[in-house]
Amino acid sequence: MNTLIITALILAFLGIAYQTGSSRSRALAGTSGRRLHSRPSYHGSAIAIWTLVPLLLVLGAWALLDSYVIRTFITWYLPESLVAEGGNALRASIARVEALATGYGVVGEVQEFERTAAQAVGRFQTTAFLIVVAAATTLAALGLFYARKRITPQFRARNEVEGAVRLLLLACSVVAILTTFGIVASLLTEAMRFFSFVNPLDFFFGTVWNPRFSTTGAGGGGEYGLIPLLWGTIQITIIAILTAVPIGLMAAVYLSQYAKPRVRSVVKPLIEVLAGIPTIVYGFFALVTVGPFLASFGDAIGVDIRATSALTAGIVMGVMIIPFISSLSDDIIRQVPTAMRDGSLGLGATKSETIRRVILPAALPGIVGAILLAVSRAIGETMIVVLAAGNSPVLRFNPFEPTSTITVSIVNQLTGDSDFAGPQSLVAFALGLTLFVLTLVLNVGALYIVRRFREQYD
Amino acid sequence: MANLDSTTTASAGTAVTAEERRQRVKKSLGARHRKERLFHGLGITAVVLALGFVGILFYDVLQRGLPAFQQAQVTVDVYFDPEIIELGERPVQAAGQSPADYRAALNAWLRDAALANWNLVLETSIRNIVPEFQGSAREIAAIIDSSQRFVIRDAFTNDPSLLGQTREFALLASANADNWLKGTIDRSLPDARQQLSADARALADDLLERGEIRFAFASHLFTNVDSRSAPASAGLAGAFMGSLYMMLIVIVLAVPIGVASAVYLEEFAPKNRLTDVIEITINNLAAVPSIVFGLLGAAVFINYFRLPLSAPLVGGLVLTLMTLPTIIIATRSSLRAVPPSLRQAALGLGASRTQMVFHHVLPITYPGILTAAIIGVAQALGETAPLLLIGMNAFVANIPSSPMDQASALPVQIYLWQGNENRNFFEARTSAAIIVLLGLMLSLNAIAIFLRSRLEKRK
Amino acid sequence: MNFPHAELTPNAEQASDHGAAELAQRSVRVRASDVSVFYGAKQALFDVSVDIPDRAVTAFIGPSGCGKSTFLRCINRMNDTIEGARVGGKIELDGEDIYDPSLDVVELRARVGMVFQKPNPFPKSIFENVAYGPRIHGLIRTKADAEEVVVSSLRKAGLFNEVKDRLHEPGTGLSGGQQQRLCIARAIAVGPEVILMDEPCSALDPIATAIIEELIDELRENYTIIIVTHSMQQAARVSQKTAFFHLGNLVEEGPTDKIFTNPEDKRTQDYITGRFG
Amino acid sequence: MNFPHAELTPNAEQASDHGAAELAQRSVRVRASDVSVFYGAKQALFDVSVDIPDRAVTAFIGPSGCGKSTFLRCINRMNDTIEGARVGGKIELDGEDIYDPSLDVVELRARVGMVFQKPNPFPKSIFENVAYGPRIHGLIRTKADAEEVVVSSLRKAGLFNEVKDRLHEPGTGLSGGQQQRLCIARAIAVGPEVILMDEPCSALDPIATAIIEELIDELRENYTIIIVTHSMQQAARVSQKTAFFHLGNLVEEGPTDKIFTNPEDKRTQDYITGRFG
Amino acid sequence: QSRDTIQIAGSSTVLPFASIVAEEFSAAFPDFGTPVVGSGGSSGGLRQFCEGVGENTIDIANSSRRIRAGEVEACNTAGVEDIREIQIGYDGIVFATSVDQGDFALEPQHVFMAIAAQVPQDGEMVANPYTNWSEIDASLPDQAIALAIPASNHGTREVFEERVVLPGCEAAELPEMSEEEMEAACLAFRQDVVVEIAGDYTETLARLQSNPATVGVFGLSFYDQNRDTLKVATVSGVEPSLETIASGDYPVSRPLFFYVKGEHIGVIPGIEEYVQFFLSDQMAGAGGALEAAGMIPAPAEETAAVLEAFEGGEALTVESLGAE
Ligand SMILES: Nc1ncnc2c1ncn2[C@@H]1O[C@H](COP(=O)(O)OP(=O)(O)OP(=O)(O)O)[C@@H](O)[C@H]1O
Ligand SMILES: Nc1ncnc2c1ncn2[C@@H]1O[C@H](COP(=O)(O)OP(=O)(O)OP(=O)(O)O)[C@@H](O)[C@H]1O
Ligand SMILES: [Mg+2]
Ligand SMILES: [Mg+2]
Repeated sequence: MNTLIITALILAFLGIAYQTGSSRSRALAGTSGRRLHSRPSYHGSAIAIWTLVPLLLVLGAWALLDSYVIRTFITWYLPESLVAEGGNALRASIARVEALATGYGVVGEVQEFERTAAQAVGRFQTTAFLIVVAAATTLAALGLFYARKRITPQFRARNEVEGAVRLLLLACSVVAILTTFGIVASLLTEAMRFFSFVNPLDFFFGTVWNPRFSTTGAGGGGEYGLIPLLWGTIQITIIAILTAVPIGLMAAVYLSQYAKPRVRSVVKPLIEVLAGIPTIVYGFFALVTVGPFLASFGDAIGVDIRATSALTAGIVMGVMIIPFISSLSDDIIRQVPTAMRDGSLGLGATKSETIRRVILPAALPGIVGAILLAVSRAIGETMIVVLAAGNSPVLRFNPFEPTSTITVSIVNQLTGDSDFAGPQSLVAFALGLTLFVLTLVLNVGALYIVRRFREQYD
Repeated sequence: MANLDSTTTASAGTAVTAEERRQRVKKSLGARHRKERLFHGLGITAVVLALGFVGILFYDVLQRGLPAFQQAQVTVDVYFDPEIIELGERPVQAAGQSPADYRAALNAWLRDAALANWNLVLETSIRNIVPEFQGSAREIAAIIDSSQRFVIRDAFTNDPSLLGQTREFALLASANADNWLKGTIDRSLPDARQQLSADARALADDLLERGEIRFAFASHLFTNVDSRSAPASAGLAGAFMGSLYMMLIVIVLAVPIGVASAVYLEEFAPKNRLTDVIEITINNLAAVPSIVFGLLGAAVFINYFRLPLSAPLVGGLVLTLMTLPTIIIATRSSLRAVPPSLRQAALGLGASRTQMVFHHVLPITYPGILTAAIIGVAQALGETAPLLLIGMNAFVANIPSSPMDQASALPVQIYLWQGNENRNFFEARTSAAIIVLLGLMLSLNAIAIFLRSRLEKRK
Repeated sequence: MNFPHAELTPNAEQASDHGAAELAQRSVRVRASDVSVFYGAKQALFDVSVDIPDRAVTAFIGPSGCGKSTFLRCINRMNDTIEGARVGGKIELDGEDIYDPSLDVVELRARVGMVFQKPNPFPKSIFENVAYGPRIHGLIRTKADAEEVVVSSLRKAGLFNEVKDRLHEPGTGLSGGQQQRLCIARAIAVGPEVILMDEPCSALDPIATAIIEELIDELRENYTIIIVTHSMQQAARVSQKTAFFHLGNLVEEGPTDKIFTNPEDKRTQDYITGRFG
Repeated sequence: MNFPHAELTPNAEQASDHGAAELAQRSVRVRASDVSVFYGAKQALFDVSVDIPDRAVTAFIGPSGCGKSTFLRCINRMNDTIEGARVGGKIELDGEDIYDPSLDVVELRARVGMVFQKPNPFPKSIFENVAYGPRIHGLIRTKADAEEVVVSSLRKAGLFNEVKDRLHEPGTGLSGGQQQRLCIARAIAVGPEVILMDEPCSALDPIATAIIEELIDELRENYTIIIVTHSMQQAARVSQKTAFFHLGNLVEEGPTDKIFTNPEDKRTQDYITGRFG
Repeated sequence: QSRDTIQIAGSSTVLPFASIVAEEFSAAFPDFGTPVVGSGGSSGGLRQFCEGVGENTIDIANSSRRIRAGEVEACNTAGVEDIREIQIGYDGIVFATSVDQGDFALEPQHVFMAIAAQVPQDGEMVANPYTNWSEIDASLPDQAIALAIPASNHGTREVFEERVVLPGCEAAELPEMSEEEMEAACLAFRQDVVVEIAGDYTETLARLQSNPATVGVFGLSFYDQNRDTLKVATVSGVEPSLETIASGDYPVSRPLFFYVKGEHIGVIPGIEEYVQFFLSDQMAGAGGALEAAGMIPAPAEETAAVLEAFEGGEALTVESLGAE
């Protein structure tokens, strides 16, 4: 009902405002004989903006305050003893009153004060709603009249509407910044709490990761050295890159330089399917298929490869990021001016010589940018490593052995059974922050490289 | 000029004569062409490898998951024995009765119905089929999925007139019986290592032989919600709907916001520090591990904005933030591909920048934007980690009817099932869930490709 | 070796009808005073001052990179769209400073239309291509209005007969010359006072070029036209006034026949005699 | 209006030294017979037959889109790199059919070098740009070899003095004219017999153009040069033989001074007198 | 409209039991929605539990360990003061190998000798020299040592250390040293043969399949469901089973809990009923549904006491925790 009225209100104002704007501007154009600066529809939209913004502001404010006001109102009708006591009982009786007021009814005896309160609330809600609607209507009407008065043939309604559109677009792109702020803020306080338990130096330079389960309760216990996790992350990322770069790059080269357009149009989306597969599926694939395969392969050639190891996780992660590298590189390689390619072919170079010596070097900065994006993606990947790397946060250099990464430790520490108020789980936030900074540095680097690359052609 | 000429000819001549040069070029050719073929071969290998991974992945998942789409079902004539089901009339709402009071009365009746011995109803019905079976009630219960008693109960509460009647039901066999009959568990193992007792196994075999147990398409996989107590009846409906809601939210929020930011950055933003910061921020967000978005979601949407726990709404919002960078980056690159001549044509005619963007640039970028949206939504659809922190990695036994209801999601369901101890049974189910997820993803892609070709044709 | 140009240039002959005297009669439509343009730190144009006469064709010639396009783009402020471009000096259209902050650039561009080197029709139907401009400027309301504008513009651009049966097919499906005429029709449809053309024929074949040149000759009855061209022959054929640019400077300007027969500056002479360029 | 070209073209004068008689003495280096080219279904060249004389500059002129570049690219089979391009007819280099399947296109391109319209140095150092060709063809083995080839090629291209101090800086940092000379040096370094140039000066300013033209004049002592140009003046200045293309047909060919003073075909006449193009 | 389903989160060990109860609860109480049971570990559950009071916080946190004093403090500062502790039963922890391997009759000492980084030899601590179980004790199979133990984020790890490693360490008679050094020496594991599993038991199982010689640590219910591939080891001569664990004969088990937010009782419908239903005989009691699912029921009188304390509104405080 209320939503219906409000929707009707909004639609009515929208229609009236728009109509006013467009017809008035048209009429003015007719009488004054001057050409309108903006088309009537812009005048209409401008007025609609002036009308709807105050309207929505009032309604929005009410939506935020509504329940708080009603609850406060109910407490006036409740016995003082109950209000003074507060807590559960109060909340429960407020809920009962609200249930009565909405006509939903409650189970059991209805007390007198509850009944009166409910009736009062019913009346109050109606009045409050009417007041809000009246206020919204008045403001909207004021906005409408103000905007209407401004209409002249010269009035730049289009510029105003476009200004509003631009503002909206800007607001959208600021979401990314807000998200970043949000992330930093939500990580920082908790990370600081962690550092009140553990010396940052021990964290950043420690070589042992063993956030032991403290049997004695909160606090203390364990070592929180970042280095093994960092190394694990780097190791897996390197393996992933070693898997993905040759395959991805060669695929990109093939698709952009050798393949017929038809082949390309089929193969490219097929490879891109790899990017859309949920990481958990990769995790499984690693755990039940790739890992055992690598282990038995290792047996066959006499190398001890563990089923879950840096190698397993790295290879599967590499498969996942192949399309990142192949698709991006494909685009970048195709951006290399054909003049460059023709120059080399014209000198008598073979296709592969041209690719290796001219095209790839020319596209290199862009490819590096693509790889860096893939790297950050690999660094941030969790699920594959959780399932495939074997969770062994020990500083080891053999890729056939299990390892662990920062992201895995974040998940483990955050979702395990350890004390959430203790360093065992707070460390996750410090790890998150570290990772954030790590990828930030990578991305600034990527941006720098991409910038330089762009300058090269023009 | 002549001077320069003679010296240069001489210097060129010192190294090689034309003929000699030609010979040298000829000599190097063999090796160069071999390298060329090798390089070409490497390219093909790379493509084949990449496609091979796609193929293996699909083969692997299909091969594991397909059996789960078949399930053993027992056809039973159930007699609603009034002796066992001792229940009064189903209450009706009296005039003037408050809705709350009516609900209380109805609930009391339903609770009584719940407490009736439905297992016994089932047991007698089974014994009617195999009168010679001498085993205990336990054995019979062991081969019927424990949720099935609710199936007949619900049939009864919906239609109390069934009392004293007989009706045929196709009941799900239990997970263990299904394993046994399908042979996913080694039939030669000794009793101690079997999940079913010898009697129960014999009963299952007997029923199969009589044709009372048949393998049927496991449609409940799509209509039921998850279940812990009755594994065989566990389905994906709840998770599927949860994922669907989140997808809708991502489409409704992330796509417009992402496209709007991309448009702003590419078409309007002055090149200044702020734009640089936004650009780096966006690229960086693309790399932030997804679980961090979960932390953010918990802090912002749940603790600050007080949105409900486990709700697809919150999940959708978190995934929106997570996929925004992907959509922005992809959209920007397709905006960049719009030829400048088109922009100039519009501006030259006196279109404003906004008009240029909305009338000319965006319409021809639709296919690219569509691709961007698909990539983003696909990423959101497959994400698990951030849902962990906003209560969505939960066991939810309801199909959500709105984005504010508690729900699970497909990848979460996969995660929960893969950890289920009834491994023989859930191994296939997990893969089946993956197949459903991949199916959703591929149909999304197919729709995109279809739309894209339509849009491109329209041009 | 002798170039037999003089004997074989009937168009040039015809062009010379509009001599200095005739030009002087015409009012000045666009007046540029001391226009300088910078791209970032690089100065592309140095204190250019020139008057553009009404209802005549003015040609800008000069070697590549001399700033012809840059100057042309100043006249409808298309340079605003280039990151880092700054314009100094003053350009007046009918006595109004077009760089006045209170002036709406959109309005300006409606008055000063532009046709580009490469035909760039919108990927829409022929009809929509032409109707677009009038529509955004609020010049048409009804469908009939639109039809009228489209037909008359296409007619003026000499394209109507060729496309009348396929007005609703995409404009991108036309041949190069047709596309360029479509672009001219599109520009005309807005009802501009000045039309700027930046090498409008350089992507066209000779036959299409000839048609466009004829069209320009007709259009000058109603519009002020400025054309940039790298072909001196073309300048001689179509223009009444010519301005010669070199390395960002306006070296010489004047009636076309004077510039081509009796240039004052050594550089102009060198250029038109083919010593460079 | 009179074009004072004839009086003001000393280069053209000089070019006319190489008359028909002189050309006839030279042996034929490249002979094309009935060459047709198709891009997909579209035929871009129709039965072109022409002989290219040794150690002379042959110019291809004609309006835009007439197939000059297409024909040029046939001569070192650069058309092979274009999807859907098919070549019919026969082209012989020193009597050898270059479309013979047994012929190695890599070897051919080492013998027939190419310089493009827009200077396209590789994003490598100047030194590497020049050494690239000889290196891939196995012509240089030692560092000293490389240095010798690079220096002598840069000298021949008249660039050495300008860049000798920065041989290891990127070639993309040079000015347009220098870049184009670098591309010429790069082509020379492989020791080609024929050099193809597709509008090598169209992106350059007049001064750079003059330098390149001078260079071409020097190079023809040792190389067979074919140049595509849209500037008749340039053709007149640098070439000894000229071929005029129109709409995919070779309309007329012959000694440059003949083509420019006494063309046989009406279309040639129209074109060189500026009636179109 | 306020939330009308109970929201639960926490330990993944308790998750299956809580899910079963949730399902049965909604079947038995049609007026309440099915509770939503989230996982995320005891820590994650308690973290959400202690975010504060209100609809957007959970009502119940499952935990496979007791809440810690620090967590109670954090709860209290966030306004959650009425924390009711419910102990629901025990989780048995077993050692198992692949079914085709030798029989293990483990003693705590064996495990310690296999797992420790350093072992005592002639009164000295030396780097662990054992590569084969039979080297530790002739009664053990002649099989390479490999162990898959829970990672330190698992509650099971604590039990494993407390009930197996530390007793084993004591029995191994380490040379004289300070208590701290002693604990460190006891709990320092070698990295070459030990794999720490951070995920769930399926991962441990996968590990056993890839290296069949591995001895893995599982929950009793998991072993029970996978008897076709797993073979259980006895500890101190006792075979793990519901009976031996409930009676306390089998040493390795841990209590399971959940914590109820008192403030939500009466606001969110059904919390009280849920707790009562959970502790009822048909669920947590002997022979109940949870026993069938692998939880070891607590003795009836213990359960009764817990329920009484809950209904009496007995809230947990930092002091009451510290007192133990
Ligand atoms: N967007 C730009 N940024 C930087 N410099 C520019 C830009 N556009 C043009 N220039 C430079 O300004 C100068 C004049 O360029 P302009 O395009 O006006 O020349 P033009 O006379 O039109 O040449 P052309 O005949 O090749 O079109 C040139 O040196 C050019 O490099
Ligand atoms: N890759 C291609 N695909 C299809 N058609 C082409 C291709 N390249 C050229 N053409 C067409 O072939 C014809 C001849 O083109 P070509 O490039 O040879 O002309 P040109 O004489 O070099 O012109 P310009 O002076 O503009 O360079 C033109 O009509 C052109 O549109
Ligand atoms: Mg220009
Ligand atoms: Mg060309």
